[in-house]
Amino acid sequence: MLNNSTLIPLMVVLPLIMAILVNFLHQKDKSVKFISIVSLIVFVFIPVVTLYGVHLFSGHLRTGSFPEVSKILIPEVYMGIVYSYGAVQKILMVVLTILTGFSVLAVINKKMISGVYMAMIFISLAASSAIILADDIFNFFVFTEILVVAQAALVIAVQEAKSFKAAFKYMIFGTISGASILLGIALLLGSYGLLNITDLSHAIQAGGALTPIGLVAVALLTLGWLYESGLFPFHIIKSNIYENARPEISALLQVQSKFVLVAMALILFRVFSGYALLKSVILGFAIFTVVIGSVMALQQVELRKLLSFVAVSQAGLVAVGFGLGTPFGIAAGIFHAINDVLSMAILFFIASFVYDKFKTTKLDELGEGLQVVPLVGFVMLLATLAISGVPPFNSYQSEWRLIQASAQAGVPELGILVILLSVATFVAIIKAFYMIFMKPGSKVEVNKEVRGNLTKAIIVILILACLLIGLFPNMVYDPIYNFVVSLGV
Amino acid sequence: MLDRVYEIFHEKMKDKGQGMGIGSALTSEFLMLSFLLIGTILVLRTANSTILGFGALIILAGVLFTVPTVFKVEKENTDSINLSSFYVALTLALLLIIFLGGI
Amino acid sequence: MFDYILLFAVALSALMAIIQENLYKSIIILTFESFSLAAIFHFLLATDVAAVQAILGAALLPGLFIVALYKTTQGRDE
Amino acid sequence: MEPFQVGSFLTAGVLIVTGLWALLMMDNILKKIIGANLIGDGVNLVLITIGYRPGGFIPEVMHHFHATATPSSYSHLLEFGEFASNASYSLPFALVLTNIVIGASTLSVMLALAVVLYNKYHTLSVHKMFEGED
Repeated sequence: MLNNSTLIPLMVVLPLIMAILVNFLHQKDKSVKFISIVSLIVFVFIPVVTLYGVHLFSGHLRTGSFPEVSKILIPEVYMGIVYSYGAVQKILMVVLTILTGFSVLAVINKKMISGVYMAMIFISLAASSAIILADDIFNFFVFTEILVVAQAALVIAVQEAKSFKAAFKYMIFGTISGASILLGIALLLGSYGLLNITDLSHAIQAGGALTPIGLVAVALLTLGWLYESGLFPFHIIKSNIYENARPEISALLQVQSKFVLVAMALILFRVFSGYALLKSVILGFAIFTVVIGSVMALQQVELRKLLSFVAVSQAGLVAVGFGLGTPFGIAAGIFHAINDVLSMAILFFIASFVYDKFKTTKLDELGEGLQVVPLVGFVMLLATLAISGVPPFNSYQSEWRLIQASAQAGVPELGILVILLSVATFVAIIKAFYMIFMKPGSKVEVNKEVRGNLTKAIIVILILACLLIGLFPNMVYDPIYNFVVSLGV
Repeated sequence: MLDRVYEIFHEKMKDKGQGMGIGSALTSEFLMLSFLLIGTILVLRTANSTILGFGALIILAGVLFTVPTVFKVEKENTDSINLSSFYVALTLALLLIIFLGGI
Repeated sequence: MFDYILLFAVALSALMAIIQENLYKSIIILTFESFSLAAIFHFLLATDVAAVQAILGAALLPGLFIVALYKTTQGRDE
Repeated sequence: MEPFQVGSFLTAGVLIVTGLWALLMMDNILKKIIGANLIGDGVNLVLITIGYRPGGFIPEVMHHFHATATPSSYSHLLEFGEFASNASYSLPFALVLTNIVIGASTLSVMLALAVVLYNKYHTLSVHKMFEGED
């Protein structure tokens, strides 16, 4: 029974089953804690074990078309929903499950175990893994909607006025973006009669230039993508979500948002691959988000808000990779998504530790943290170097490739902007580092019994992972590059 | 004007007050200006249609007159829902015009 | 002919539901609108979707909205 | 395209535009949620109207198709062709059913949020809530 093909949907089905199970055991914290730890190990184990492959939910291979019934342009059609598991999906799933494991451990360690809270985390994990794996555009849409509700629920769980407002804004614009994605899908279904992404891309390439209906579908799907990844008009909403959730949960949310950005951008590029205007529009919105995000990050006086704007602007940098359109650019973008997710997770875990240790994240009140927690200070310094692309660490490898890809794609100015952005990110976070750890005269009393050994362990592991990828980038980059080239985007 | 930039920023950022804030605000101002200049050069160099070219020039000229643009950017990016709705509606219209108009 | 009347009914009641000041009235118009939408689905040969939409439009929608309205201002804005 | 299909596309357009306008511009939270609901209805109407086949019949797979329909061989489904070319397209039905359920769940979460926000701010007007920032 457990051949490779059934393992692929298990990555989505198992978290859902665990979510339902944990949801029922709401009161019994001990069993919730045990079940979530066990299921975490299984979640991390499955993507590592599964081989590349395709899972057909309808059980049939590609079937012959029915000429008299359907006027579909391509000879063969997939019946039913298809999940495909390639190199990029494998790396994204492994990183996603590991970081989910870390944030669940952090939540358990904080004695905040409530069954419903854990259920929401598992549902958002199931939704984001389904989005990464789905090769069917409607299945992708359903799980984006589930992800919006699950993320909003995680922010609502903080029970503060600001978090309710953030969740409400997030859901209001989630409705708009969900409706526009579904409208785009409806128009594609109407004009091509297909929902499978591989068949859809063949049909559109075989069908020649995009009809005006196809153009409207592209515009609507791009708007949905802007929302899912937190680019220009939705960057404030996404940074509010990161800011108002608990810091270890926003470490998880930013992972999901960046991987949904990558998954949906891959879908857009495969379906509308021969369309140059899409690339320049994505490039425009991405660059604008990068600059607005880092300009806003430099203005903040509160640590969590500063980190959320840095996360949004780094997501824009990933979208810049996609905006370049060349396989080298897309591979560099995906590689940067993985690097950036790891280093941002460190900073968010450090923010959660600072929030517990000093009970505030306002930078003016913090200070003299280095005497209290030297290890966390040192790791934050390393993380600042990691995220702003300083050589030994991983973001350097991906930002250097992004600059080279933009030069090859004929837009060297973007390279200059990427360098300027990494300088601005460095200034923003090093300012936060100075004000937390080095600034004399801290107006905050230290919470003695908070030791945070688990958080310290997590951030050390993550910074070592960043260093490892930084020193040996090709073990992660080459499979991504080969996958992107094989997509023929 | 250049030698008094620090005083302008210091006077503008009275509420935040600390020296670090002004340093980072200057960095963000520098980033914003370089983005505008480089973006305009990029658009002028690659845009094949003249509309985009003139549009970029007009935007650049308009923004350069309000030099400390960073505080305006921060005012534009507040948490209020009405501002975000305006920008979302603007983006929806912009996307449809660009894709259907084929600029 | 009846189906074209339904089309106008849905479009008109959507506008009315938005313009209406009193929230209770707008919810009632909204219920009417989603119920007649279910009738349109029936004319578009989508009977199972019409059934689900009718149930949701008639039962869930007004129920949730009325409860939300009751819990907030009972129609008056303090 | 049959006039009725064009009419329902136009109605769907009116629904979506009204919903979008209400969602973006109205100041009352519940009106925004009503707008969100209308947008969902409009998109469902578009989906169903795409699959409509004038003069066709309801795509209810009759018994004799079921008895012989085995996934392995597809030859016997050829008389199915006569059925498939007359019944209206049934794939959007599944999409609309899922979308109705998603709309209902999003609606209920947003209404709960509206009630909670009302308890905190004692007003339904979004302007008072969001403009009174810290």
